[in-house]
Amino acid sequence: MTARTITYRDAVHEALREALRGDERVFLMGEDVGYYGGAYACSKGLIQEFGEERIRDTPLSESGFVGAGIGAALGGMRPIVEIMTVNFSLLALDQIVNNAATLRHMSGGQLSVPLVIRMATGAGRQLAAQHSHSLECWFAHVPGIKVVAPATIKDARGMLSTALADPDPVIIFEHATLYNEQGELPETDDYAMEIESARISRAGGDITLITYGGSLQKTMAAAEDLATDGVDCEVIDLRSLRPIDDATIMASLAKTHRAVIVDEGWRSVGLAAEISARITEQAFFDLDGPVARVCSAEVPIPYPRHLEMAATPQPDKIAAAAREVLRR
Amino acid sequence: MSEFRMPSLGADMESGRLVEWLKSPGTEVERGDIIAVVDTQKGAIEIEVFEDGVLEEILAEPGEEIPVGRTLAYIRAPGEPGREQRAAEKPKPESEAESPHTPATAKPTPSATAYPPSIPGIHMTPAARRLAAEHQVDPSTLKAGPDGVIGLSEVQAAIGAAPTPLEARPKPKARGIDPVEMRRAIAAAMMRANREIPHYYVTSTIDMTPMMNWLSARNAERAIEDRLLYAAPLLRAVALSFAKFPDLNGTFEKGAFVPADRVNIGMAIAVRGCGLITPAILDADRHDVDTLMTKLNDLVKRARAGGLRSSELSMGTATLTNLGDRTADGLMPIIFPPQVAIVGCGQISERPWVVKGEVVARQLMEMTFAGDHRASDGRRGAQFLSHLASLLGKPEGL
Amino acid sequence: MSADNQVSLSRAEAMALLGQMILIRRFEEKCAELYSAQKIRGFLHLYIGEEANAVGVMRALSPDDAVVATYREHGHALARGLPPGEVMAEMYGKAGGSSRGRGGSMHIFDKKHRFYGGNAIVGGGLPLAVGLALADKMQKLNRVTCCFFGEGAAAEGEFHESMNLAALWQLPVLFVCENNGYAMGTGLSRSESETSILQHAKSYRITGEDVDGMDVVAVRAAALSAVGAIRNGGGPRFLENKTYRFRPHSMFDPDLYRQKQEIAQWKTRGPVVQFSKWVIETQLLSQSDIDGLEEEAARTIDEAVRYAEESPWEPEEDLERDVYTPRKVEETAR
Amino acid sequence: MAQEYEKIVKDALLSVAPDLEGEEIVPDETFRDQFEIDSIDFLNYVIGLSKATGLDIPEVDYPELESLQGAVAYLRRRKGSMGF
Repeated sequence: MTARTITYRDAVHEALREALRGDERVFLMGEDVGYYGGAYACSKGLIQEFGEERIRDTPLSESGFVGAGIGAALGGMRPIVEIMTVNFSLLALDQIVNNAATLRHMSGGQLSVPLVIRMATGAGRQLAAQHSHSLECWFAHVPGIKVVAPATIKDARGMLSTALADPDPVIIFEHATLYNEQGELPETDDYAMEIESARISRAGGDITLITYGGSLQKTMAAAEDLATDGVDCEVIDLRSLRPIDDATIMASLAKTHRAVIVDEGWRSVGLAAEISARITEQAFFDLDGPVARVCSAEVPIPYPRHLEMAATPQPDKIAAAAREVLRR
Repeated sequence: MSEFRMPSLGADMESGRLVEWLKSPGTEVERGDIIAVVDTQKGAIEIEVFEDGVLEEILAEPGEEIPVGRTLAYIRAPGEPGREQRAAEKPKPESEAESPHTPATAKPTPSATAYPPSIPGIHMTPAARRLAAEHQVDPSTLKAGPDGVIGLSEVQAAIGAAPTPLEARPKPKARGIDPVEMRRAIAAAMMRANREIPHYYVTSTIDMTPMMNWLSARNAERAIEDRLLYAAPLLRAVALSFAKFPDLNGTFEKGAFVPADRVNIGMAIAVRGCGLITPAILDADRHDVDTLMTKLNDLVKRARAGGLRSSELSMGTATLTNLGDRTADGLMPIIFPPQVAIVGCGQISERPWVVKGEVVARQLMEMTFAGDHRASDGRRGAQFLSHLASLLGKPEGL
Repeated sequence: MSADNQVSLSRAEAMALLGQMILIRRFEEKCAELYSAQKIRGFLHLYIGEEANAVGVMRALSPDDAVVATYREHGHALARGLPPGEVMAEMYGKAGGSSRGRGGSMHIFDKKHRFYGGNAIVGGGLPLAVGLALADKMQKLNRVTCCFFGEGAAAEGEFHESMNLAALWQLPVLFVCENNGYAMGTGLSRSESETSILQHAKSYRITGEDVDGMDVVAVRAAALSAVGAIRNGGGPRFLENKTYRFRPHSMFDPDLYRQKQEIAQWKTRGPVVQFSKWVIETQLLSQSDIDGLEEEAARTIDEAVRYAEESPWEPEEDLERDVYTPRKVEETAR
Repeated sequence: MAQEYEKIVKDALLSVAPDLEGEEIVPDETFRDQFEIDSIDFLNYVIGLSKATGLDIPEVDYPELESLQGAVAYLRRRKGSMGF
């Protein structure tokens, strides 16, 4: 099998293009997805290929066009709605939480909402406190939607088509620092990746580092560092934030007995807290130490580079947390 | 006749205060008529009837606080004959309201009782508790790590289990004996002995007077540093006895006794603050008493200072544990696995003893032989003790 | 009621309009009774007084069209033709309800009738309607999505976003604002700087008209005209129906914010009273016709209550059913 | 003088049990009871005392050496005011 080197952005672009080509019902809608080419250039050139109907620039009306996406999904379409960043998605929370997530259950199973929402998330580009947050957990909190976080080129390429095939709403979080990342993508006829399980990104026996999205690479770097000390880390990329793949986490804990959770969201009441609770519930007697969390500092993400770095998880903090759990 | 009850106007309404009746008894009412006003937490609300008829009887007075569901009045349907007075009905508690849900019974929570409970003051990780339970290790016998925590590694050390690769890696160690490690090793060995070895015990009281007299005479001629302790001839006698009873000298491995081809007697040596260690004096049966005394002295020093050799710790074929002066009269020793025998000696003390029909004061010592019943029987142990006693009775022959 | 209307209204149509309004009125009254008796719980927002709006507009829609309504939607559900028993069972929370009892009075859904709720977030249904219409337009289906909402929704951002999108993309939506004058207890003049909701719509270049929401014939006529324009590709249309609810906002509302005199005045123009009087005067219908409609409504409601009473509760084991689409259903659907 | 005897005794004891450095010694309690001193330790302690003082100490005197107080008294008795 041959592989080619592409960027995360290109992987998203390819996935969009493939989806638009493969299904007439699919259309892309959002702010500046058309002639601008997407805020992160993921949809560059698509409006020329597919036209204004299917590459639909919207006014700055997050609630309006997300709600329209839900309605269009009810009406038989397969919309992909792009929200420029997670911070802007708060303007559409009503539609996501009160409609997309509820309609199936509240209608007694009559309706389903086959909608895909993509949005950029996370810090790392000095965009300060209204463009840098990681609010994945807000959405992962809500039953009725699925939440995924492609951390790799393969997932960026493969998760979209699976999400589109899903009869329920799926939110895809793309960490904004990943778009320029390059990586190998093996050539295949079918890039589709399933979207409900976690992946072991690195196998090891001493400690489990659990993470997702933009923190995966930092966690892998920490694992490399720890390896030079003879610590053999297992790294889990959650991939799916709702549902959470408990089985993979608990199987790893049964082996390593120790866990550090790395989450760019804030520590209080977040995803890391959720995973820690699940470990306590399901793997208590496997634990050989407290579960540690490496999260973002409890501050709005600041603008200067050094403060932004200090506010978010970094490899050295992850490695230090791991050493503490290992009692070393 | 139907009952007109205090209506429920919201799930959060529990009662209402009757403000006024807008119709008086005997008047006709129509479905939809407002017949009363009720004050609620949210303000006054007009209350309607849902049928036609005559307001027959009013059961509540303005100003009364009335729970939801309680009858306020009776309404007689058109054509229905009037009825005599009725006693006011007891209020109907709201909890009787029909509920779609059967009360959920508490689900049994996963039981933690399968594992030993946490011990106050001891920080033991859940995984360590489970492992300890699986290997029947009493958590109170475990020593915590330097950070005060008993983790998997501490339990693994105690049970002698293969540690995880992490713990197997050498760690920088302080010089000398690590009391934690030592306690773990003892715990692990004794746990295994108690778990695996069916012990039997035979006991004799031995007159050590000849021995002590012989030693005193001998030591009196010698410089202090050349003097002997009775431990040395005792060790020689024990070593010679094991040489004579090869079926008690050896190890029990993979379900069978394996006789040893030499006599290496493990000596239980107390290390202050740490516990017992049992390094062996190799080929103890081949050394004379003076040499054994030297070796014993050397062994004790090295045991205390942490300079023992691995062969001394691993090659014992039987063990001698000697309580020594001013301790206790006797003990029931536990075999050091995989060995199959141990001799335990209490203190020597002057006690009454019958010699040729007369009670005399003698230096007596209780000796206990513990044997592994898988390898030998009590009778064999008794023969061993008898032989040992005869050797100790003729110290000059040692 | 104008003479024009008389000409265009057949006897059958008059029977249908009056029959539906009577059914809704009696159904709502029954609901109030059942609520007081604790058979119906949660919030209960009655439509009494506003029946002409749902009934008049629905007469202009075809079964292929879609309806998005509010939490005061029992009347719309009945006018749309949902089985009254299922609507009543939904009020009870029974498994035989339109939404298996999960939604209750505020969330009646029926996919067969393209009845998309039952939305209890004020303004939340408007973007959905825009999306349903967008889907129709993109699939080149000549269908209309009719969206009901109250005047309170005009203060929400979603109202303005939806007006803009529908006009911008020329989507086939019929917006029907049921302006009953009060957002719960806050009068329109106390919440809007521009009290004409139609003006808001017009500012987005949406064509519309003010309608007497107490006159079922006027509502029907306005809806027919608007739907016709939409079907002809005219883009969205807007109706602002001036109406009034005779009952408080919900059952547990002491109605502190309105004058009794005001209510009494509106009641004289009540849609059932007004239309009944008119059909008698114009001899379109007789009193015995009306009595027959009342009897039929009573029978229908009795049956609906019996159906609701007999309907089982959804078993607790099914609590988590339909949070997500079951896997096997999903696979057969593909 | 007593302080010097006490130092000799303590040194002898510490030479066989260095881990007792810094421990409080109860003067009239036996070392055996206080510090788990066994017979081999005791023998070496006596050897230490003997070497430090030049005294030949017969076995029969051993019991007198079992506590700090006893040992100091024994040394004073045996050494008198000979001094060092």
